[in-house]
Amino acid sequence: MIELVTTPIDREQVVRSVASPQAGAVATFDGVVRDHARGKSVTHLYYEAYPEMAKTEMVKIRKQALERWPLHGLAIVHRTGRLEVGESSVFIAVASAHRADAFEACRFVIDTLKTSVPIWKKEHYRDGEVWIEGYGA
Amino acid sequence: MIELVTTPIDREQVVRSVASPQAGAVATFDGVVRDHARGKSVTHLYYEAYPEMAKTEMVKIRKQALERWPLHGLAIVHRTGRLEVGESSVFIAVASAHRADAFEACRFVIDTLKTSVPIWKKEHYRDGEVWIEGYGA
Amino acid sequence: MVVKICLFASLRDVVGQSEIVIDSVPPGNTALQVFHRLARRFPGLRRYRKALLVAVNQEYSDWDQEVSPGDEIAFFPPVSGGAA
Amino acid sequence: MVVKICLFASLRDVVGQSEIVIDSVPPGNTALQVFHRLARRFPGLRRYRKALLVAVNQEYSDWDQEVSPGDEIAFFPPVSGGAA
Repeated sequence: MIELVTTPIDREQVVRSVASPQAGAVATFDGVVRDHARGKSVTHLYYEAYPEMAKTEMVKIRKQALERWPLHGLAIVHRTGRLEVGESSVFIAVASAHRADAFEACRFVIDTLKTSVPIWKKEHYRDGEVWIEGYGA
Repeated sequence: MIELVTTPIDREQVVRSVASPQAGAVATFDGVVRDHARGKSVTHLYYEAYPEMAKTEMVKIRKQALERWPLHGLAIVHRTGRLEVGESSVFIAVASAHRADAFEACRFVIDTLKTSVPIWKKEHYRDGEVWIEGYGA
Repeated sequence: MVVKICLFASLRDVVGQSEIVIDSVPPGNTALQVFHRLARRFPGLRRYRKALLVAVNQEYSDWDQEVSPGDEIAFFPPVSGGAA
Repeated sequence: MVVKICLFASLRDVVGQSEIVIDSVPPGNTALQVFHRLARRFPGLRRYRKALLVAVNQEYSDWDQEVSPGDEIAFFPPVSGGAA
Protein backbone atom coordinates (compact mmCIF):
# COMPACT_ATOMS: atom_id res chain seq x y z
CA MET A 1 0.00 0.00 0.00
CA ILE A 2 1.43 3.35 -1.10
CA GLU A 3 -0.90 6.28 -0.57
CA LEU A 4 -1.05 10.05 -0.38
CA VAL A 5 -4.15 11.04 1.56
CA THR A 6 -5.78 14.23 2.74
CA THR A 7 -7.84 12.72 5.57
CA PRO A 8 -6.66 11.19 8.88
CA ILE A 9 -4.54 8.06 8.46
CA ASP A 10 -6.22 4.87 9.67
CA ARG A 11 -3.24 3.12 11.29
CA GLU A 12 -5.05 -0.16 11.90
CA GLN A 13 -6.00 -0.37 8.24
CA VAL A 14 -2.38 0.17 7.19
CA VAL A 15 -1.14 -2.46 9.65
CA ARG A 16 -3.74 -4.93 8.41
CA SER A 17 -2.59 -4.32 4.83
CA VAL A 18 0.87 -5.74 5.63
CA ALA A 19 -0.33 -8.73 7.66
CA SER A 20 0.68 -12.19 6.50
CA PRO A 21 0.53 -15.61 8.18
CA GLN A 22 4.28 -15.82 7.55
CA ALA A 23 5.06 -12.53 9.32
CA GLY A 24 6.19 -12.76 12.93
CA ALA A 25 7.15 -9.10 13.28
CA VAL A 26 5.51 -5.84 12.34
CA ALA A 27 7.41 -2.60 12.93
CA THR A 28 5.69 0.71 12.41
CA PHE A 29 6.71 4.34 12.39
CA ASP A 30 4.26 7.13 12.97
CA GLY A 31 5.29 10.72 12.31
CA VAL A 32 3.20 13.00 14.48
CA VAL A 33 2.77 16.78 14.53
CA ARG A 34 4.54 18.18 17.61
CA ASP A 35 3.41 21.21 19.54
CA HIS A 36 6.83 22.82 19.33
CA ALA A 37 9.66 23.13 16.83
CA ARG A 38 12.72 25.30 16.55
CA GLY A 39 11.94 26.77 19.96
CA LYS A 40 8.50 27.94 18.90
CA SER A 41 5.03 26.82 19.79
CA VAL A 42 3.33 25.20 16.79
CA THR A 43 -0.40 25.67 16.28
CA HIS A 44 -0.69 23.41 13.23
CA LEU A 45 1.16 22.27 10.12
CA TYR A 46 0.43 22.39 6.43
CA TYR A 47 1.90 19.71 4.16
CA GLU A 48 2.18 20.22 0.43
CA ALA A 49 3.20 17.51 -2.03
CA TYR A 50 4.19 17.26 -5.67
CA PRO A 51 1.66 14.45 -5.75
CA GLU A 52 2.52 12.32 -8.80
CA MET A 53 6.25 12.50 -8.13
CA ALA A 54 5.80 11.93 -4.40
CA LYS A 55 3.92 8.74 -5.13
CA THR A 56 6.57 7.64 -7.66
CA GLU A 57 9.32 8.21 -5.09
CA MET A 58 7.41 6.33 -2.38
CA VAL A 59 6.98 3.38 -4.77
CA LYS A 60 10.74 3.45 -5.43
CA ILE A 61 11.56 3.40 -1.73
CA ARG A 62 9.22 0.47 -1.18
CA LYS A 63 10.84 -1.41 -4.06
CA GLN A 64 14.35 -0.76 -2.70
CA ALA A 65 13.36 -2.01 0.74
CA LEU A 66 11.73 -5.16 -0.67
CA GLU A 67 14.93 -5.89 -2.59
CA ARG A 68 17.15 -5.34 0.40
CA TRP A 69 15.29 -7.18 3.16
CA PRO A 70 13.12 -10.32 3.14
CA LEU A 71 9.77 -8.69 3.85
CA HIS A 72 6.19 -9.91 3.74
CA GLY A 73 4.59 -6.48 3.50
CA LEU A 74 5.45 -2.78 3.42
CA ALA A 75 3.04 0.14 3.39
CA ILE A 76 3.66 3.89 3.33
CA VAL A 77 0.90 6.46 3.77
CA HIS A 78 1.60 10.20 3.81
CA ARG A 79 -1.00 12.79 4.55
CA THR A 80 -1.03 16.31 3.11
CA GLY A 81 -3.01 19.46 3.81
CA ARG A 82 -3.65 20.95 7.24
CA LEU A 83 -2.70 18.80 10.24
CA GLU A 84 -3.30 19.53 13.89
CA VAL A 85 -0.93 18.77 16.77
CA GLY A 86 -1.04 15.05 17.54
CA GLU A 87 -2.14 14.02 14.06
CA SER A 88 -0.09 11.64 11.92
CA SER A 89 1.62 13.00 8.83
CA VAL A 90 3.20 9.74 7.77
CA PHE A 91 2.69 6.13 8.79
CA ILE A 92 4.90 3.23 7.75
CA ALA A 93 4.28 -0.45 8.48
CA VAL A 94 6.68 -3.27 7.69
CA ALA A 95 6.09 -7.00 8.18
CA SER A 96 8.78 -9.68 8.14
CA ALA A 97 9.41 -13.14 9.54
CA HIS A 98 12.00 -11.84 12.01
CA ARG A 99 12.19 -8.55 13.83
CA ALA A 100 15.60 -7.26 12.72
CA ASP A 101 14.44 -7.00 9.11
CA ALA A 102 11.23 -5.18 10.00
CA PHE A 103 13.05 -2.64 12.19
CA GLU A 104 15.84 -1.97 9.70
CA ALA A 105 13.53 -1.63 6.72
CA CYS A 106 11.14 0.66 8.62
CA ARG A 107 14.03 2.92 9.61
CA PHE A 108 15.34 2.93 6.03
CA VAL A 109 11.94 3.93 4.66
CA ILE A 110 11.44 6.95 6.92
CA ASP A 111 15.06 8.09 6.58
CA THR A 112 14.93 7.87 2.79
CA LEU A 113 11.45 9.35 2.56
CA LYS A 114 12.57 12.45 4.41
CA THR A 115 15.28 13.19 1.88
CA SER A 116 13.70 12.12 -1.39
CA VAL A 117 9.92 12.38 -1.40
CA PRO A 118 8.82 15.84 -2.63
CA ILE A 119 6.65 16.93 0.29
CA TRP A 120 7.14 20.13 2.23
CA LYS A 121 5.76 21.35 5.48
CA LYS A 122 4.87 24.82 6.62
CA GLU A 123 4.88 25.39 10.35
CA HIS A 124 2.20 27.70 11.67
CA TYR A 125 2.85 29.54 14.92
CA ARG A 126 0.71 31.89 16.90
CA ASP A 127 2.61 34.79 15.33
CA GLY A 128 3.42 33.63 11.81
CA GLU A 129 4.31 30.75 9.55
CA VAL A 130 7.36 29.44 7.75
CA TRP A 131 8.14 26.80 5.15
CA ILE A 132 10.51 24.20 6.60
CA GLU A 133 12.70 23.37 3.70
CA GLY A 134 15.26 20.72 3.48
CA TYR A 135 18.27 19.42 5.27
CA GLY A 136 16.47 16.86 7.38
CA ALA A 137 14.06 19.36 8.91
CA MET B 1 1.34 1.20 30.36
CA ILE B 2 2.73 -2.18 31.35
CA GLU B 3 0.24 -5.01 31.03
CA LEU B 4 -0.08 -8.77 30.87
CA VAL B 5 -3.39 -9.63 29.21
CA THR B 6 -5.22 -12.76 28.19
CA THR B 7 -7.45 -11.16 25.54
CA PRO B 8 -6.51 -9.70 22.14
CA ILE B 9 -4.24 -6.65 22.35
CA ASP B 10 -5.88 -3.40 21.27
CA ARG B 11 -2.99 -1.77 19.40
CA GLU B 12 -4.71 1.58 18.95
CA GLN B 13 -5.33 1.82 22.69
CA VAL B 14 -1.66 1.14 23.41
CA VAL B 15 -0.53 3.73 20.84
CA ARG B 16 -2.90 6.29 22.30
CA SER B 17 -1.47 5.64 25.76
CA VAL B 18 1.96 6.92 24.68
CA ALA B 19 0.71 9.95 22.75
CA SER B 20 1.97 13.36 23.82
CA PRO B 21 1.81 16.79 22.17
CA GLN B 22 5.61 16.83 22.45
CA ALA B 23 6.09 13.53 20.62
CA GLY B 24 6.90 13.71 16.95
CA ALA B 25 7.69 10.03 16.51
CA VAL B 26 6.01 6.83 17.59
CA ALA B 27 7.72 3.52 16.84
CA THR B 28 5.90 0.28 17.51
CA PHE B 29 6.77 -3.39 17.44
CA ASP B 30 4.16 -6.07 17.10
CA GLY B 31 5.10 -9.70 17.68
CA VAL B 32 2.75 -11.89 15.70
CA VAL B 33 2.14 -15.66 15.71
CA ARG B 34 3.57 -17.12 12.49
CA ASP B 35 2.17 -20.12 10.69
CA HIS B 36 5.52 -21.86 10.61
CA ALA B 37 8.57 -22.30 12.86
CA ARG B 38 11.55 -24.59 12.89
CA GLY B 39 10.41 -26.03 9.58
CA LYS B 40 7.03 -27.06 10.94
CA SER B 41 3.53 -25.80 10.33
CA VAL B 42 2.17 -24.09 13.46
CA THR B 43 -1.53 -24.41 14.29
CA HIS B 44 -1.46 -22.14 17.36
CA LEU B 45 0.71 -21.08 20.30
CA TYR B 46 0.29 -21.18 24.02
CA TYR B 47 2.06 -18.54 26.15
CA GLU B 48 2.64 -19.06 29.84
CA ALA B 49 3.98 -16.38 32.20
CA TYR B 50 5.28 -16.16 35.74
CA PRO B 51 2.88 -13.26 36.00
CA GLU B 52 4.09 -11.15 38.96
CA MET B 53 7.73 -11.48 37.97
CA ALA B 54 7.00 -10.90 34.28
CA LYS B 55 5.33 -7.64 35.16
CA THR B 56 8.22 -6.64 37.45
CA GLU B 57 10.72 -7.34 34.65
CA MET B 58 8.66 -5.39 32.12
CA VAL B 59 8.56 -2.43 34.51
CA LYS B 60 12.36 -2.65 34.86
CA ILE B 61 12.86 -2.65 31.10
CA ARG B 62 10.61 0.38 30.75
CA LYS B 63 12.55 2.19 33.46
CA GLN B 64 15.89 1.39 31.81
CA ALA B 65 14.66 2.69 28.46
CA LEU B 66 13.31 5.89 29.99
CA GLU B 67 16.68 6.49 31.64
CA ARG B 68 18.62 5.85 28.46
CA TRP B 69 16.59 7.76 25.86
CA PRO B 70 14.56 10.98 26.08
CA LEU B 71 11.09 9.49 25.66
CA HIS B 72 7.60 10.86 26.08
CA GLY B 73 5.88 7.52 26.47
CA LEU B 74 6.58 3.77 26.48
CA ALA B 75 4.07 0.96 26.72
CA ILE B 76 4.53 -2.82 26.74
CA VAL B 77 1.64 -5.27 26.55
CA HIS B 78 2.19 -9.03 26.47
CA ARG B 79 -0.58 -11.52 25.96
CA THR B 80 -0.63 -15.02 27.42
CA GLY B 81 -2.80 -18.08 26.90
CA ARG B 82 -3.78 -19.54 23.56
CA LEU B 83 -3.01 -17.44 20.48
CA GLU B 84 -3.97 -18.15 16.88
CA VAL B 85 -1.81 -17.49 13.80
CA GLY B 86 -1.83 -13.78 13.04
CA GLU B 87 -2.58 -12.69 16.60
CA SER B 88 -0.25 -10.40 18.54
CA SER B 89 1.66 -11.83 21.48
CA VAL B 90 3.46 -8.64 22.37
CA PHE B 91 3.01 -5.01 21.39
CA ILE B 92 5.43 -2.21 22.22
CA ALA B 93 4.89 1.50 21.54
CA VAL B 94 7.47 4.21 22.12
CA ALA B 95 6.99 7.97 21.67
CA SER B 96 9.77 10.53 21.48
CA ALA B 97 10.43 13.97 20.04
CA HIS B 98 12.74 12.56 17.34
CA ARG B 99 12.63 9.27 15.52
CA ALA B 100 16.06 7.83 16.32
CA ASP B 101 15.23 7.61 20.02
CA ALA B 102 11.87 5.93 19.43
CA PHE B 103 13.39 3.32 17.09
CA GLU B 104 16.35 2.53 19.32
CA ALA B 105 14.29 2.30 22.50
CA CYS B 106 11.67 0.11 20.83
CA ARG B 107 14.35 -2.28 19.60
CA PHE B 108 15.98 -2.33 23.03
CA VAL B 109 12.66 -3.19 24.69
CA ILE B 110 11.85 -6.18 22.50
CA ASP B 111 15.44 -7.49 22.54
CA THR B 112 15.65 -7.25 26.32
CA LEU B 113 12.13 -8.59 26.86
CA LYS B 114 12.95 -11.74 24.93
CA THR B 115 15.84 -12.59 27.22
CA SER B 116 14.60 -11.44 30.62
CA VAL B 117 10.83 -11.54 30.97
CA PRO B 118 9.69 -14.94 32.28
CA ILE B 119 7.24 -15.95 29.57
CA TRP B 120 7.43 -19.17 27.61
CA LYS B 121 5.72 -20.35 24.51
CA LYS B 122 4.59 -23.77 23.46
CA GLU B 123 4.25 -24.35 19.75
CA HIS B 124 1.38 -26.55 18.68
CA TYR B 125 1.68 -28.42 15.40
CA ARG B 126 -0.73 -30.70 13.64
CA ASP B 127 1.20 -33.66 15.05
CA GLY B 128 2.33 -32.52 18.46
CA GLU B 129 3.53 -29.69 20.64
CA VAL B 130 6.77 -28.50 22.17
CA TRP B 131 7.89 -25.89 24.69
CA ILE B 132 10.23 -23.42 23.02
CA GLU B 133 12.69 -22.68 25.73
CA GLY B 134 15.39 -20.16 25.72
CA TYR B 135 18.27 -18.91 23.71
CA GLY B 136 16.37 -16.31 21.73
CA ALA B 137 13.81 -18.74 20.38
CA MET C 1 9.63 25.21 -27.52
CA VAL C 2 6.99 24.94 -24.83
CA VAL C 3 7.67 23.55 -21.37
CA LYS C 4 5.57 23.41 -18.25
CA ILE C 5 7.10 24.57 -14.99
CA CYS C 6 5.87 23.45 -11.58
CA LEU C 7 6.77 25.28 -8.39
CA PHE C 8 6.31 24.22 -4.81
CA ALA C 9 6.45 25.54 -1.26
CA SER C 10 8.27 28.87 -0.90
CA LEU C 11 9.07 29.04 -4.63
CA ARG C 12 5.41 28.87 -5.44
CA ASP C 13 4.79 31.66 -2.92
CA VAL C 14 7.45 33.85 -4.58
CA VAL C 15 6.01 33.38 -8.05
CA GLY C 16 2.40 33.40 -6.95
CA GLN C 17 1.41 30.41 -9.06
CA SER C 18 2.17 26.71 -9.02
CA GLU C 19 2.29 26.12 -12.77
CA ILE C 20 3.65 28.29 -15.56
CA VAL C 21 3.81 27.40 -19.23
CA ILE C 22 6.77 29.00 -21.04
CA ASP C 23 6.71 28.94 -24.81
CA SER C 24 9.95 30.66 -25.71
CA VAL C 25 12.54 28.12 -24.56
CA PRO C 26 15.28 27.61 -27.22
CA PRO C 27 15.83 23.97 -28.18
CA GLY C 28 18.81 22.45 -26.35
CA ASN C 29 18.31 24.54 -23.23
CA THR C 30 19.24 22.89 -19.97
CA ALA C 31 17.17 22.80 -16.80
CA LEU C 32 19.49 25.45 -15.37
CA GLN C 33 18.91 27.73 -18.36
CA VAL C 34 15.18 27.34 -17.93
CA PHE C 35 15.53 28.31 -14.29
CA HIS C 36 17.53 31.43 -15.17
CA ARG C 37 14.92 32.35 -17.77
CA LEU C 38 12.23 32.05 -15.10
CA ALA C 39 14.33 33.99 -12.58
CA ARG C 40 14.54 36.90 -14.99
CA ARG C 41 10.77 37.17 -14.80
CA PHE C 42 10.70 36.49 -11.04
CA PRO C 43 13.95 37.83 -9.55
CA GLY C 44 12.84 36.68 -6.09
CA LEU C 45 13.69 33.14 -7.20
CA ARG C 46 17.43 33.85 -7.50
CA ARG C 47 18.20 33.46 -3.82
CA TYR C 48 16.84 29.90 -3.92
CA ARG C 49 19.18 28.68 -6.64
CA LYS C 50 21.87 27.20 -4.42
CA ALA C 51 19.66 24.89 -2.40
CA LEU C 52 17.24 24.01 -5.17
CA LEU C 53 16.29 20.62 -6.59
CA VAL C 54 15.03 20.03 -10.09
CA ALA C 55 12.88 17.25 -11.52
CA VAL C 56 12.12 16.67 -15.17
CA ASN C 57 8.96 14.71 -15.87
CA GLN C 58 8.71 13.78 -12.19
CA GLU C 59 12.20 12.31 -11.94
CA TYR C 60 15.08 13.97 -10.11
CA SER C 61 17.34 15.47 -12.74
CA ASP C 62 20.72 17.16 -13.20
CA TRP C 63 20.85 20.87 -13.83
CA ASP C 64 22.66 20.33 -17.12
CA GLN C 65 20.03 17.99 -18.49
CA GLU C 66 18.62 19.27 -21.79
CA VAL C 67 14.87 19.69 -21.75
CA SER C 68 12.53 18.63 -24.52
CA PRO C 69 9.31 20.13 -25.84
CA GLY C 70 6.42 19.40 -23.53
CA ASP C 71 8.60 18.49 -20.54
CA GLU C 72 7.30 19.12 -17.04
CA ILE C 73 10.09 20.83 -15.13
CA ALA C 74 9.71 21.19 -11.36
CA PHE C 75 11.84 23.40 -9.14
CA PHE C 76 11.62 22.92 -5.42
CA PRO C 77 13.47 23.29 -2.14
CA PRO C 78 14.94 20.29 -0.32
CA VAL C 79 12.08 18.19 0.93
CA SER C 80 10.81 18.20 4.50
CA GLY C 81 8.03 15.63 4.64
CA GLY C 82 7.67 13.00 7.28
CA ALA C 83 7.95 14.84 10.62
CA ALA C 84 10.22 14.13 13.55
CA MET D 1 12.21 -24.22 57.11
CA VAL D 2 9.37 -23.86 54.66
CA VAL D 3 9.81 -22.49 51.13
CA LYS D 4 7.45 -22.27 48.20
CA ILE D 5 8.66 -23.52 44.84
CA CYS D 6 7.19 -22.37 41.53
CA LEU D 7 7.73 -24.27 38.30
CA PHE D 8 7.00 -23.20 34.75
CA ALA D 9 6.79 -24.54 31.20
CA SER D 10 8.44 -27.95 30.72
CA LEU D 11 9.54 -28.15 34.37
CA ARG D 12 5.98 -27.81 35.49
CA ASP D 13 5.02 -30.59 33.07
CA VAL D 14 7.71 -32.88 34.52
CA VAL D 15 6.60 -32.33 38.10
CA GLY D 16 2.90 -32.22 37.31
CA GLN D 17 2.23 -29.18 39.47
CA SER D 18 3.15 -25.49 39.33
CA GLU D 19 3.62 -24.89 43.05
CA ILE D 20 5.12 -27.09 45.73
CA VAL D 21 5.61 -26.21 49.37
CA ILE D 22 8.65 -27.90 50.93
CA ASP D 23 8.91 -27.85 54.69
CA SER D 24 12.15 -29.70 55.32
CA VAL D 25 14.73 -27.28 53.96
CA PRO D 26 17.68 -26.85 56.34
CA PRO D 27 18.47 -23.25 57.23
CA GLY D 28 21.35 -21.85 55.15
CA ASN D 29 20.49 -23.93 52.09
CA THR D 30 21.24 -22.32 48.75
CA ALA D 31 18.90 -22.16 45.77
CA LEU D 32 20.98 -24.92 44.18
CA GLN D 33 20.57 -27.16 47.22
CA VAL D 34 16.82 -26.60 47.10
CA PHE D 35 16.82 -27.61 43.45
CA HIS D 36 18.75 -30.81 44.19
CA ARG D 37 16.34 -31.61 47.02
CA LEU D 38 13.45 -31.21 44.59
CA ALA D 39 15.25 -33.25 41.90
CA ARG D 40 15.56 -36.16 44.34
CA ARG D 41 11.78 -36.26 44.45
CA PHE D 42 11.41 -35.60 40.70
CA PRO D 43 14.45 -37.09 38.94
CA GLY D 44 13.10 -35.90 35.58
CA LEU D 45 14.19 -32.39 36.58
CA ARG D 46 17.91 -33.24 36.56
CA ARG D 47 18.38 -32.92 32.84
CA TYR D 48 17.18 -29.29 33.00
CA ARG D 49 19.80 -28.17 35.52
CA LYS D 50 22.36 -26.81 33.06
CA ALA D 51 20.06 -24.43 31.23
CA LEU D 52 17.94 -23.45 34.20
CA LEU D 53 17.26 -20.01 35.66
CA VAL D 54 16.32 -19.35 39.26
CA ALA D 55 14.42 -16.47 40.83
CA VAL D 56 14.00 -15.85 44.53
CA ASN D 57 11.00 -13.75 45.47
CA GLN D 58 10.48 -12.82 41.82
CA GLU D 59 13.99 -11.50 41.27
CA TYR D 60 16.64 -13.30 39.21
CA SER D 61 19.05 -14.87 41.64
CA ASP D 62 22.38 -16.70 41.82
CA TRP D 63 22.38 -20.40 42.49
CA ASP D 64 24.50 -19.93 45.59
CA GLN D 65 22.09 -17.46 47.17
CA GLU D 66 20.92 -18.68 50.58
CA VAL D 67 17.17 -18.94 50.87
CA SER D 68 15.13 -17.79 53.84
CA PRO D 69 11.96 -19.15 55.42
CA GLY D 70 8.92 -18.30 53.36
CA ASP D 71 10.88 -17.48 50.19
CA GLU D 72 9.26 -18.08 46.82
CA ILE D 73 11.81 -19.91 44.69
CA ALA D 74 11.10 -20.28 40.98
CA PHE D 75 12.92 -22.59 38.61
CA PHE D 76 12.40 -22.12 34.92
CA PRO D 77 13.95 -22.59 31.49
CA PRO D 78 15.39 -19.66 29.52
CA VAL D 79 12.52 -17.44 28.49
CA SER D 80 10.96 -17.40 25.03
CA GLY D 81 8.30 -14.71 25.10
CA GLY D 82 7.84 -12.06 22.49
CA ALA D 83 7.75 -13.93 19.16
CA ALA D 84 9.77 -13.27 16.01
